[in-house]
Amino acid sequence: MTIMQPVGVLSFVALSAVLFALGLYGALSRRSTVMVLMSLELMANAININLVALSRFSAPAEMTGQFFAVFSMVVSAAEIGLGLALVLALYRQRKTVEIDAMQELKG
Amino acid sequence: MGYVIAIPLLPALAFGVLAPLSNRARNAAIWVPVAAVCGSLLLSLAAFARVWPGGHEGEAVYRASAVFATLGSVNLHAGVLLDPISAVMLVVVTLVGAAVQVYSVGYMHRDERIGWYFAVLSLFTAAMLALVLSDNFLQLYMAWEVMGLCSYLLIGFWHEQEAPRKASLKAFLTTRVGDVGFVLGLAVMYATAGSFDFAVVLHGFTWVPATATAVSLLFLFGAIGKSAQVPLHVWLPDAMAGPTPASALIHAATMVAAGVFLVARALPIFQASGVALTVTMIVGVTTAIVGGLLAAVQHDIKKVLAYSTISQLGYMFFALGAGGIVAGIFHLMTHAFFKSLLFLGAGVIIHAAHTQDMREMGGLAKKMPVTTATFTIGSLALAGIFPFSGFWSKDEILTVLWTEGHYVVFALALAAAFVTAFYVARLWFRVFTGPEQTPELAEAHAEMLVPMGVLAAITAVIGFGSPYFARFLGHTGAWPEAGIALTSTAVAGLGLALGWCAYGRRTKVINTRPLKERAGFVYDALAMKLYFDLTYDYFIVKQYARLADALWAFDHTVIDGAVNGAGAIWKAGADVGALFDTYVIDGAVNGTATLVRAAGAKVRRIQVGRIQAYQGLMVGALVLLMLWFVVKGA
Amino acid sequence: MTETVNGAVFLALSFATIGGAVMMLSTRNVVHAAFWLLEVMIATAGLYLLLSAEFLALVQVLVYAGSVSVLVLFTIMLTLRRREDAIRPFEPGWSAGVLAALFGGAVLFAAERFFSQPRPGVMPETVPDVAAFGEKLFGTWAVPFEIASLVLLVALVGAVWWSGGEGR
Amino acid sequence: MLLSAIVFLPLIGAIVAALVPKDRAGIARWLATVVTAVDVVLVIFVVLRFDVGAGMQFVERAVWVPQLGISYHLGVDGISITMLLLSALLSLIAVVASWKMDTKPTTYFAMLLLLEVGMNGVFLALDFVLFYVFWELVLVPMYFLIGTWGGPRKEYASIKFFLYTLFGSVFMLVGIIALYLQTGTFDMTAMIGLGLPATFQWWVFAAFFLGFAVKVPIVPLHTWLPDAHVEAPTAASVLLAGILLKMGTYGFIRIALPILPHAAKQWAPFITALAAISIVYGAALAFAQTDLKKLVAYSSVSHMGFVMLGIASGTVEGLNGALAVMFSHGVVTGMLFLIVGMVYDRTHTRMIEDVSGLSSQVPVAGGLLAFASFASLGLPGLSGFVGEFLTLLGAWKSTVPAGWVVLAAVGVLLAAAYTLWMVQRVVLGTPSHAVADIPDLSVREIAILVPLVALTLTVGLYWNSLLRFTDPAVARIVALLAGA
Repeated sequence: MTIMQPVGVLSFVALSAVLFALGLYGALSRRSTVMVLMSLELMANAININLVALSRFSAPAEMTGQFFAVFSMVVSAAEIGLGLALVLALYRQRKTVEIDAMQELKG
Repeated sequence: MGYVIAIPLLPALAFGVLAPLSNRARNAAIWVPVAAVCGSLLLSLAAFARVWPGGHEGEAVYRASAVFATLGSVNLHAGVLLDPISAVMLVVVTLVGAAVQVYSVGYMHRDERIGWYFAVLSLFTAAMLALVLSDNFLQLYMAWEVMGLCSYLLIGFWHEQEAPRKASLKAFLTTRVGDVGFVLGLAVMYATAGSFDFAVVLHGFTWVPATATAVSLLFLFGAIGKSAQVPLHVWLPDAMAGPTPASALIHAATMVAAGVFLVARALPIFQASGVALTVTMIVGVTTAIVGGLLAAVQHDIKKVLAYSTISQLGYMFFALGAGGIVAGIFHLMTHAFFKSLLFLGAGVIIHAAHTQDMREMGGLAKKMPVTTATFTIGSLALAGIFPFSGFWSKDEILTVLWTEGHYVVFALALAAAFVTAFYVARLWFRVFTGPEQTPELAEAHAEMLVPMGVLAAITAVIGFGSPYFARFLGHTGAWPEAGIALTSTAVAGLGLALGWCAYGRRTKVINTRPLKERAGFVYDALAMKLYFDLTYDYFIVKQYARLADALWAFDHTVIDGAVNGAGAIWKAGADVGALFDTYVIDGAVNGTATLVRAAGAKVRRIQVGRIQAYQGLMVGALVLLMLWFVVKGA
Repeated sequence: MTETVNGAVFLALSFATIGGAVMMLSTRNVVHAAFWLLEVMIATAGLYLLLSAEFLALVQVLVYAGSVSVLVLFTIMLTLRRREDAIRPFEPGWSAGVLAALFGGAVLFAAERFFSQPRPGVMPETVPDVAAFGEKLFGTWAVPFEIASLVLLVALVGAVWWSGGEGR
Repeated sequence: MLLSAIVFLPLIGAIVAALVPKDRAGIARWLATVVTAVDVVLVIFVVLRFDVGAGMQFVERAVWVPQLGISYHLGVDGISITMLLLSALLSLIAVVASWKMDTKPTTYFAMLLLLEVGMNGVFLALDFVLFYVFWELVLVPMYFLIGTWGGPRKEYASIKFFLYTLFGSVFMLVGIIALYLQTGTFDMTAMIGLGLPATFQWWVFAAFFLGFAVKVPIVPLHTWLPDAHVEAPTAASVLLAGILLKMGTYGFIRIALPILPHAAKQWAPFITALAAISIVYGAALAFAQTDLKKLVAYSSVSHMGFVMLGIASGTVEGLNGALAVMFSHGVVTGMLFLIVGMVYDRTHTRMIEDVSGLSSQVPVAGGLLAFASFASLGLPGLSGFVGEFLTLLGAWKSTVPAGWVVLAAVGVLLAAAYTLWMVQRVVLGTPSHAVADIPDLSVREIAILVPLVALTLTVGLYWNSLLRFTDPAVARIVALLAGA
């Protein structure tokens, strides 16, 4: 297997999985809310790659994956917008962006 | 004949008009209910005339009904049934009702809420009329409950004071105990016969003895509550906290007699059972004696009359238990007249003497001739002295007992008659003879005296109608037998004589202590109302309150605690997950050397990093799920 | 006729994405992390080009690289009281790492199973162009697209409302 | 389109109300009033055009997700029409009762309107997915109504309410999915009379039972109710007691009985037992309360026990009675909560020991409270009696153990005990310090109580005013039960 050999769909999926796992690790471990949100973006990104790649390899004419990716992007853009607004609101209230500051759900 | 429907509707309309008004407008409009009940009285007399010369019970002269509920194939009716019994009851209820309302105009004229008083009185009259006219047991029950409401409202009429408030609650709840039985009786009846209509369940359905016993005993339980029979009699004496005319109408003449009316109506079912008749008789005779004995030790004039009512209702019950429907209903009627007469008289006496305690009364005969005369007529009727109405009806009851062969009950009934005569004498001599204790005694106004006069006149003459009454109800009537009449008169005379010996010969205020000391524990027991109230209060009311409190504690500690506990366990699970995270996984990675330091740093995280702990759990579960799918797929 | 993806280009791009992600998570400076995220996004756009999704690549650059990163940077700047606060303590999060690794491994394993016959990197040739993409977007997918734009609008309003002036 | 309009008109109102500037609360208030009033008019129109003999009417059906057999399916029959009327009317009353709300009024009215969407939707939906969506939709505004406008322990109460009901609805969802997998459709009407396997029915019924029982609530799943009621603002209490509780029993009648008739019979003795225990237990607990709202809340537990008793009986009388209790309890308890709220607005206390002598100081309020109390304890001639009596009749007639029916009948007595004990201390007597100088009800307050009083009297005096709608529908369900 040489470097120049054509790449199959599995490679894309694998890449996506690794990226997703990295994002997951970040989302679970970081205590800065901003970092958590960034990690979430990473995960969303990984999924988009997956969508596009699978669509390209299986049914390129339909482009369903691409459309889904578009919608997914919209949603994640909305999500990060809201998330960051939330961070700002949190910061104004608690003067910190630590995730520990959000304990309303603590019983 | 359509006007029969108007008989209960007139007072109902009066209530409908008065109830939404403001207090002041209501007070100005009390002529509305008085006019309504007078109208009902006239219509009732017309209806009675139409039924004359009578016939068998259930043979309707007029019947009308309308469907008010449809359940599958069953229709529930509201209707009127005019037959001899209901015609009699109509006249009794409207006559006493009219007398009481006219009397109340004088008696209550200074009360701030007289309008409300008249409104409730009207509602009561409407309900009672709907009850006696009812052509089915469901409507009867509904009217029965509405009467309970009116009774509650009138007993607690002066609710600013503690005693009426408590008495009203006690009355409603005690009668409602009986009503539970009544409702279940209705349920059994419906499940068995599929209807509530008299025409079906009384005359068109063959009862199996077992279900007949169930239905009739449950009905009897309801009647025991409403008619204040032992053991549910405790509410009636307390109910005297209400206005006296209301006591006359509701707690003497009409509502409490509804239980008797119910048993009389349902008598075919009782007869199908057999056992139920015996039970009715036992309840009645027990009540007659207990009520009489308790009446003999009361000092409050209204309570004497209340226990007397209980006792007399017992009379009606054992009359019915012996199968003497004519005797029972006749006694109901005569008792309604003379007892309401006595209550109205007691109202005048209380107004004049400014007390209800007989020990503080005396010598009223000289200053209040009209009251004395009418009250004396009522007393003699109650004691069963010829020619007043009580003599005739009591005699009929005794005759029924004798001819049906209930000799033990006959003897007990005579004993009850003796006690009755005794307490009547005790009451009369204490109030009307002896030294005057109240200055400025004066006779009452005409609007109070006229109704009393009317009732007294009826009491004096109605007994002579005894044989015709029986024929009116479709039975054979006869004049009293000499033997029984003489026996009962002799017993009553003995009772009066004993009363005179004990209370009539005094010249100064009597001291009751010697009697108390001689009677010893018997007197104590009677003074404590035979411990019924204490027993109920301690064993039922207090224990229920304790049970309720205990259940409440149970609810918010155990049940709610279990719920909150489940939440806590879930939370603890998350904490354990975090601990596991801290000690096991981290420990394995960092090695035991750094364990203590890491733990110190991470203990903080147990408390705070909860969102991500949940996320972690979620992902962990997802991993497991995926692995399972992969393994399964492979 | 089929097309292929050049292995070398793919390798380079995936190195850029994964490397960027690793750097983003390993740096202790939040500002640096934001820039590494930007790098990952741009590399992803390259991957999209490789998959002949030109429009997506464009959107990726515009939305993520352009706006989101700026948004993130703004937030970081707004919430930092001192410059030194950008440096965060090292947070290894071992358990999270284990979990993520397990998850990633599981996905890889599953993918490997699922695509049991690794086909050569051959992909169908018929690739619609951006014009076709646009036609479909505003034809078949018009309604969802409008809804998506509404979602975005609502989110924007919400974000403004939340992050808006004092007194809330 | 009529039913869709009834359901979604409040949604439009809610969106617009939420967009109203905060300092223009008056607009939101009037908007909410007009929208709910129009809804009431539409519902009355439906009631007038309703053919009592026919089954589902005003049916609307549209394809939604055909691949999964999900459709947009609305319809109204004799069971839902009474609830629909109650829901629309109580929503209007809740809005008018909140006239003086000054904490975030625009959001508040938007929430009330959103709540009405969910409530109307639940009673009209004939597709399980739609039903579930509306069912869950109800939770959200109620959560916020309690959590934002509630009393001192609002956080605890709202979260408890939310988690409890969510817990229940998860089981319901499981039931729905199981039914879907078995039948391949989400259409409720299509699932009736399929003769599903007995064991399957038993398990699905169990899932639905848990889901609905929390909502009813049946002892021992009731502890969210007093907390939620006590902390909720008046209007939310009214809707909670008046409508939300009925969703559970409505679910039993609409879903559990017709679709799972065989299981319903198997479960009947168990439900009867729980119902009788609920009746007595709720009554005893109500007796022990010192807080007026808690007393009314526990009385709801007791009354809903009668509904369950009627449902378990599976007879014409019992089911008609259950529907009558549902209607009457909505009206009467609504009235009780409204009056308690009005008294609270004036005295700032709900403690029974602090309030007395209402009838002397404020005769209208005291009189109406007494009226509602008597309706609640089941006085004949008022609506409460109809259902209580019919459920007892039905339960006795059915095959369920008679002992439980006797216990339930004792509940009638206990209801009188706690109600009159409350009336005696609160309405009667001499005015206490807190009551000393309070004004009587305003015209607006009387105006919202009058329709409820009128309904109480109408249903109580002429039972067929309600039963004419329910009876034919009940007959169909009883036929299904008989066939199982």
